[in-house]
Amino acid sequence: MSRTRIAWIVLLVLAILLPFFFSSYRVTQFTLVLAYAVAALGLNLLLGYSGQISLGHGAFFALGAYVTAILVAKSGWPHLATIPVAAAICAAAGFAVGIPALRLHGLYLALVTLGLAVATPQLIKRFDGLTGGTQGLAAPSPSVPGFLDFLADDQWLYLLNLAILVPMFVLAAGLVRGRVGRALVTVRDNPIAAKTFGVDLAAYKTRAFAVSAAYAGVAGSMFTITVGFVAPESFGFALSFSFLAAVVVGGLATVAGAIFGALFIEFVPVYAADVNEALAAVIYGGVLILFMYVLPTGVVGLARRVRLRPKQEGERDAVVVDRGVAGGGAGERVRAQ
Amino acid sequence: MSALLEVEGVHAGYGPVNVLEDISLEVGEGQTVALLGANGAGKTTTLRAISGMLKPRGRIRIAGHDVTGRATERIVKLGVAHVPEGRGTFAPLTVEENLRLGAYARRNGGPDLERAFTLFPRLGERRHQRAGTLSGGEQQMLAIARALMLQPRLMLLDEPSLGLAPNLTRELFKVLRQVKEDEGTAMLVVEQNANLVLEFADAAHVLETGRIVLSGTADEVSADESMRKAYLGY
Amino acid sequence: GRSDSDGGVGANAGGGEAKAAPGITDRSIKLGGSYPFSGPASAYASIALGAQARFKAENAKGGVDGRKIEFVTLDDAYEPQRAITNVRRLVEQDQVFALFNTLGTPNNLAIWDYANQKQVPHVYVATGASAWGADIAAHPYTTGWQPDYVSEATAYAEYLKAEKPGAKVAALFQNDGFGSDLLTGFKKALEGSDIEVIAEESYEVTDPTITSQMRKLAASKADTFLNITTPKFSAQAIAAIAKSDWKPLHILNSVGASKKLVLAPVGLENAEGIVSMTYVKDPEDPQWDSDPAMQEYKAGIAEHEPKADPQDTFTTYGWTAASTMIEALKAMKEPTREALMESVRTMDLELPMLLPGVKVVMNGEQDTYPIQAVQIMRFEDGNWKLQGDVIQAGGVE
Amino acid sequence: MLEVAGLTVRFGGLTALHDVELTVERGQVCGLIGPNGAGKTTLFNCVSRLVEPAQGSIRFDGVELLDRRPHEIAGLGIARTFQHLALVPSLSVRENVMLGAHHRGRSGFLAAALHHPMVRREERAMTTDAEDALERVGLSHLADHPAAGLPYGQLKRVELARALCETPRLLCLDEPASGLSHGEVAELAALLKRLAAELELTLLLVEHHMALVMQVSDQVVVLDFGRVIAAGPPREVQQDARVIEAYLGAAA
Amino acid sequence: MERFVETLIDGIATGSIYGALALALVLIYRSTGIVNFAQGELAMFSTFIAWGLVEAGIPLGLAILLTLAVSLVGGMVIERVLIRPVEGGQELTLVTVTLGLFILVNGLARWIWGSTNRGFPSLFPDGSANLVGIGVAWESLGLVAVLLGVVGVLWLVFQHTTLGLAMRAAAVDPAASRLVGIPVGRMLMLGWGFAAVCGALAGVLVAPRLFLDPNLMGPVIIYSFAAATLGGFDSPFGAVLGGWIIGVAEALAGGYVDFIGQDLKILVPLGVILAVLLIRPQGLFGSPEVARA
Ligand SMILES: Nc1ncnc2c1ncn2[C@@H]1O[C@H](COP(=O)(O)OP(=O)(O)OP(=O)(O)O)[C@@H](O)[C@H]1O
Ligand SMILES: Nc1ncnc2c1ncn2[C@@H]1O[C@H](COP(=O)(O)OP(=O)(O)OP(=O)(O)O)[C@@H](O)[C@H]1O
Ligand SMILES: [Mg+2]
Ligand SMILES: [Mg+2]
Repeated sequence: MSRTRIAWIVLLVLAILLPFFFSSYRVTQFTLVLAYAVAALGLNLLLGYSGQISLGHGAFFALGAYVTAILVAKSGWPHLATIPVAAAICAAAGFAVGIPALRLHGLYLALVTLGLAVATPQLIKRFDGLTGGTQGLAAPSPSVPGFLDFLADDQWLYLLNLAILVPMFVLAAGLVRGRVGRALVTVRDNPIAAKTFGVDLAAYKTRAFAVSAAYAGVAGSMFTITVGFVAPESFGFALSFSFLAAVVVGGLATVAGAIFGALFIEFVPVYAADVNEALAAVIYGGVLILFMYVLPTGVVGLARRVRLRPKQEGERDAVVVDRGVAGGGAGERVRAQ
Repeated sequence: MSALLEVEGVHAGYGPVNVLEDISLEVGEGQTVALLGANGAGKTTTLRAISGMLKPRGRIRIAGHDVTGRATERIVKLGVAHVPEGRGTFAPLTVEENLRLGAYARRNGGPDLERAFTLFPRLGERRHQRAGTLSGGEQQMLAIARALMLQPRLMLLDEPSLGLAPNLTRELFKVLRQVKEDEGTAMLVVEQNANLVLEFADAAHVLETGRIVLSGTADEVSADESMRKAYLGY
Repeated sequence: GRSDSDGGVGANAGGGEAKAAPGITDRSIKLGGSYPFSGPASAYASIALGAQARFKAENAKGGVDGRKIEFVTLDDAYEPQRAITNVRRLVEQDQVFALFNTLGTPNNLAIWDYANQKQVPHVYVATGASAWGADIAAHPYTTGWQPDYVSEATAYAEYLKAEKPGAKVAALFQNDGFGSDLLTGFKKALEGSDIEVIAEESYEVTDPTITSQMRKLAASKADTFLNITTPKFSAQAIAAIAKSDWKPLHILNSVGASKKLVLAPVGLENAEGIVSMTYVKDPEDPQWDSDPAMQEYKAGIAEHEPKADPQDTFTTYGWTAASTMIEALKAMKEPTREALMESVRTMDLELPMLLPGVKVVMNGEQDTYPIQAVQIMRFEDGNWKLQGDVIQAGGVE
Repeated sequence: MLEVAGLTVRFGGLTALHDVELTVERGQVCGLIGPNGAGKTTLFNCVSRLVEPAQGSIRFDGVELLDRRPHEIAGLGIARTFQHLALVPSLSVRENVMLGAHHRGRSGFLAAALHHPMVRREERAMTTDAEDALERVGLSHLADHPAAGLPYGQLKRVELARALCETPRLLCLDEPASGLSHGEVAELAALLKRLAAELELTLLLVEHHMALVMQVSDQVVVLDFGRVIAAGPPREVQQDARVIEAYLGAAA
Repeated sequence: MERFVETLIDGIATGSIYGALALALVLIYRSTGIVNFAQGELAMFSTFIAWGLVEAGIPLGLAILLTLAVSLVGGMVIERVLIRPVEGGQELTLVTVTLGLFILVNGLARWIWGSTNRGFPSLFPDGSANLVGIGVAWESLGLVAVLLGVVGVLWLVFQHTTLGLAMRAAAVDPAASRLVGIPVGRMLMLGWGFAAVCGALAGVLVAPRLFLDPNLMGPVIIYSFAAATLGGFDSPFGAVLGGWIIGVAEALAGGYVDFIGQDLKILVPLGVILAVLLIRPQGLFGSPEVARA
């Protein structure tokens, strides 16, 4: 068994044990972390691998959350059964967004998708017949099934979400390895050349969008399952920014990074408020900035560097010099890792 | 007494990887020195160390100033123009803008675009085209022309003939010779076309895996047996 | 599983044995609230400061029956899911005795099922939605505090019926629960009268300006303008009217009626004639300058929360709500959550910071809304002037 | 095998290719030379479908390439290298070469996500192919090195290996010898000849290194200002007055 | 008809607000190559400084000049202290730093000045000018005039001075810029400084209309992003024009199309942008990306 696989298994065991060692409130936070981790993972598949930036993932997250809430609250579906529906609807929506996205690059794409995030709360309010509008929609969390009645509510929700998260990570890990993963990275770093190797750029980009949106949708479902209540205020555009921060903090183009990123965006603001309520935002912002100084390539980026070679002076120069040496055949801005 | 460029016992590399081992060389005022060597020998790295793109250990002096570890832009201010390997032109900017930037650090006089266009008429035709859309050879011309805009005291040329057509390559060396004669510009040239460069250079050094293995006047180096086989082809 | 030390407290309490609930000892009472200290709604954070000052002032006087009140506040940035984690934390980790005055309609909707399931008092929530008294059977632990928006709307409707029969109203409202509660309440109260709403425009809190809405409303030529907005937009609307030729009777909802936050920034001269309502004493009204309650309030803020602005009506709001809480705690027969709910639900109280004639009245299942009396006021000569009598606006049946 | 007819490319007001005719026979090595900016790379870009010509046709084995989409070209058996390198810096040399085999894979997003056994099978096959290709260009020892940070000459060979890994029938090389020393060019010439023979490749070679072109080409086509000004066996072309004037220079 | 023209004027006035901040965004993009999410918050902070100076009794004009100077220095200091350490790394690391800065500056302003609304005096006289029978507020006219002035200056600087060229070069390719002797760090500092000045100007121009609180620019910046995107992220004139188009489109949609109404009118600029970008991916006046094999 490879070292990484052992690490993953240890991590999983720890994750399963976690709710038995923390207070219910903490466990609820961790449960939200699981949802955010899936969303960040989805965004990372898009951003880190295929190189398309989206500041609108909050919208897909909201879509997934509402699909679950509506099906549960209005049609009485079991929670888990709504997840594939949320994934499918979001994948379709992601695909639809992915098509115009083909024409857009970098910043332009980012800001158009930001528009999605901004419009989301308004759209929720507009369709209030379905969504409950500004009143929100209560979709009570699933209760502990009889055969697991030794679990407390929060523990059950946590484990349920963990059970959703694990396959999502396994799927993502498969996706980014091998042929598809390499093609995605090439689409990101050298799209023009990618075509000549037989990579169907349009197909890869739109599919990456669809997959990524589906992840965000599943994460939204997890959110509803955890919180039991959805309202437009939960899905402002700040959420999309949080996801972006989670991806960068965790490390671009990594799978494990999503977990660290999600931990960061859930816990740091809360701890910041504990330190000083009035200065919470100042502390949070400051920590985020500091974090970028210390780990500019994210948590996993650091781990990789440590494993590959010790960091030394002069590395920054190497990064700069790399440009134009091996990159840029297509005139794209490329920065090597 | 002191040469324009003095490199003494320089070590340099990328991160933990050391590439150059104890390199020492000199380029006198108005002198032309060729740097030869196989693929990956460290020629590019040497030039990068001199122009401050890498932080070297050892000592590098330019016109009497110790520039070891100095920032590139400050080294350029001393009149050092580096034509980097590959491109290095500003892709979204036009040919003309690229050339004007070449004169950014020049102390006397404004940019003299017409001279560049006389040296490379093709660039004149492409004046308002964006550099990124030029053909490979045209970009190479632009890189060289841009370096000349500085009216440098010392030019570091990394494979200047790369991608140039044969007639242009010859033309290029004519131009360089003329610049050297008219303006007394010193040059350190990395070049695979050893025949041409040795004809043109005063002295030469041969690098192998980061060390200088052979130094001498151009004639001495041309006469070396192993040298002839590997680089000159006769 | 882990045994929830706090779960099921309500179940084995009651029954006369004075088993203390979590968060309350002989020396202390712990309360918790979740507020938007950051984010777009952070102007409301002064409510928390006002309440905090009131509790500290009470503690300085020895506390409630010797119990010092500790009020734990957490930031939710006005996001429901953070309100949920906050409340879980307050209940389970900080072990508060009761949740007091948590702010925001969606946030309270997000937590009220949890609070009631855990049987934690969830009282005097800082929102005027009418939901808080409408469903006492399913949510016996939740109560509102301020006059709900429907009651407020009713008061304006009554005022118009009396003062301006046949009025044609143009309404600007915030597109959320607050705005729609007020507007629908208003229209409902007008039913059968000859007053009509002839134009309505909504805006989003995320809109930068309301210029085009105001332009459309002005074009309606209505003679009355009902301004259902939060402070920033209230100010923009007043400014827009001041610059236009449209001079309707301006009814401004109480959220936006702060002299300090809204009227002064626009220029008091532009606020002449605006009508609004209130139920607390206005800290800027000179008529209360020598009122002992007002003096105590100002001194209390200055001493205990100097960062808070006593002129800020939100501060007054928090202070007064906290006073209500203190009275409820005092009236508690035993230190249990049930006893608190009982004292909250049977209350008939005059508070010195409320306008004379405005009382906090709750009566089991008959009356589930604490404050429903309000008084119309009009802005004249640089100050709010109370008009007529206190209106009992039992808006919601 | 490759027939280019009436090919015209315009960039704004500039005509980069002008009614170009060119035929490459199966198994032939065709040198394509011409001064800088003559349109050589542009011709390659037309073949790869990266540039849309204004008119003309390009037939490969009877298939009209201009009817195909860019990503289908590799599958038809055409591979190319780039004048300015098009490697992915964050991938290792081996992975870069495996990109060449991409078009042979069938597994898509779903199979990859589900860890379908087919994925592993394909992956193994691609690894073998890539290692073969690296072996051929003599870079096996660098397989695990990241592409970033290799010297220029070696990167060019990685490009070549990747193109080989596409198992092409037509290989288009854009200045493979640039940046190589004299001895290395000789090695390259030998390598190209060997590859052409062993893999039954048809080669289209853009190069400014005349010795190489003369040594390996069966036919040489000369472009100038987007027009074909000469075509024929190397010796003849070398003597052509217009070629000497436009390209080789008087002192050739 | 008159109402139509009035709606149009409303749109332009509102659009000028978007355009003002969009200018700052464009400026920083042009001179550093990134998008600065904190731009709006920095502008808000500057406006508070101006407010503080006015409160302290300094005449408005002088207060604004002082604020612009402070902003210039402040922007440069921020670049030097906060941005420089991650310069040269992944672009997204930098973008994330600006996100952190956004949160930090907003929190800081809240902490110092609280969340209350404040009035801000206008540079322009009250009342309106009569333009062909329609009253246009002096304030709107002034805003438009100042904007056009700033655009003119920026255009001159970027197109016709070596400094402007060097700033663009530094944004495009820092390594190559050093090789021609451009002190990249100093250019980036200047870029941040100029952008902060532009932002401060936007702040003091719009605060009289929007009222000043720490949330002053939160809603505006979204529309400013839209304006800059529409106009082309490297064109100052495009940013202003983009602002106008969006302001007008929004006003017309909110005013005339009933299905859309006020609550969904945010979709209108989005639709306009998407439509434009699908035809011109670089925006109306942006320069296309350079990509060739
Ligand atoms: N950016 C980089 N990061 C890491 N290592 C590098 C980098 N650039 C070059 N190297 C290493 O430094 C060594 C010398 O490379 P350099 O580019 O100086 O050689 P060169 O003599 O110029 O070769 P060529 O003729 O191919 O240009 C090589 O072994 C290469 O692997
Ligand atoms: N996208 C483009 N936009 C404008 N002009 C272009 C574009 N691409 C190529 N050109 C022009 O077309 C001409 C042909 O370019 P091409 O790259 O084909 O030349 P080449 O023959 O490969 O030259 P070299 O030997 O220098 O590589 C050049 O003059 C170039 O400037
Ligand atoms: Mg080199
Ligand atoms: Mg070419």
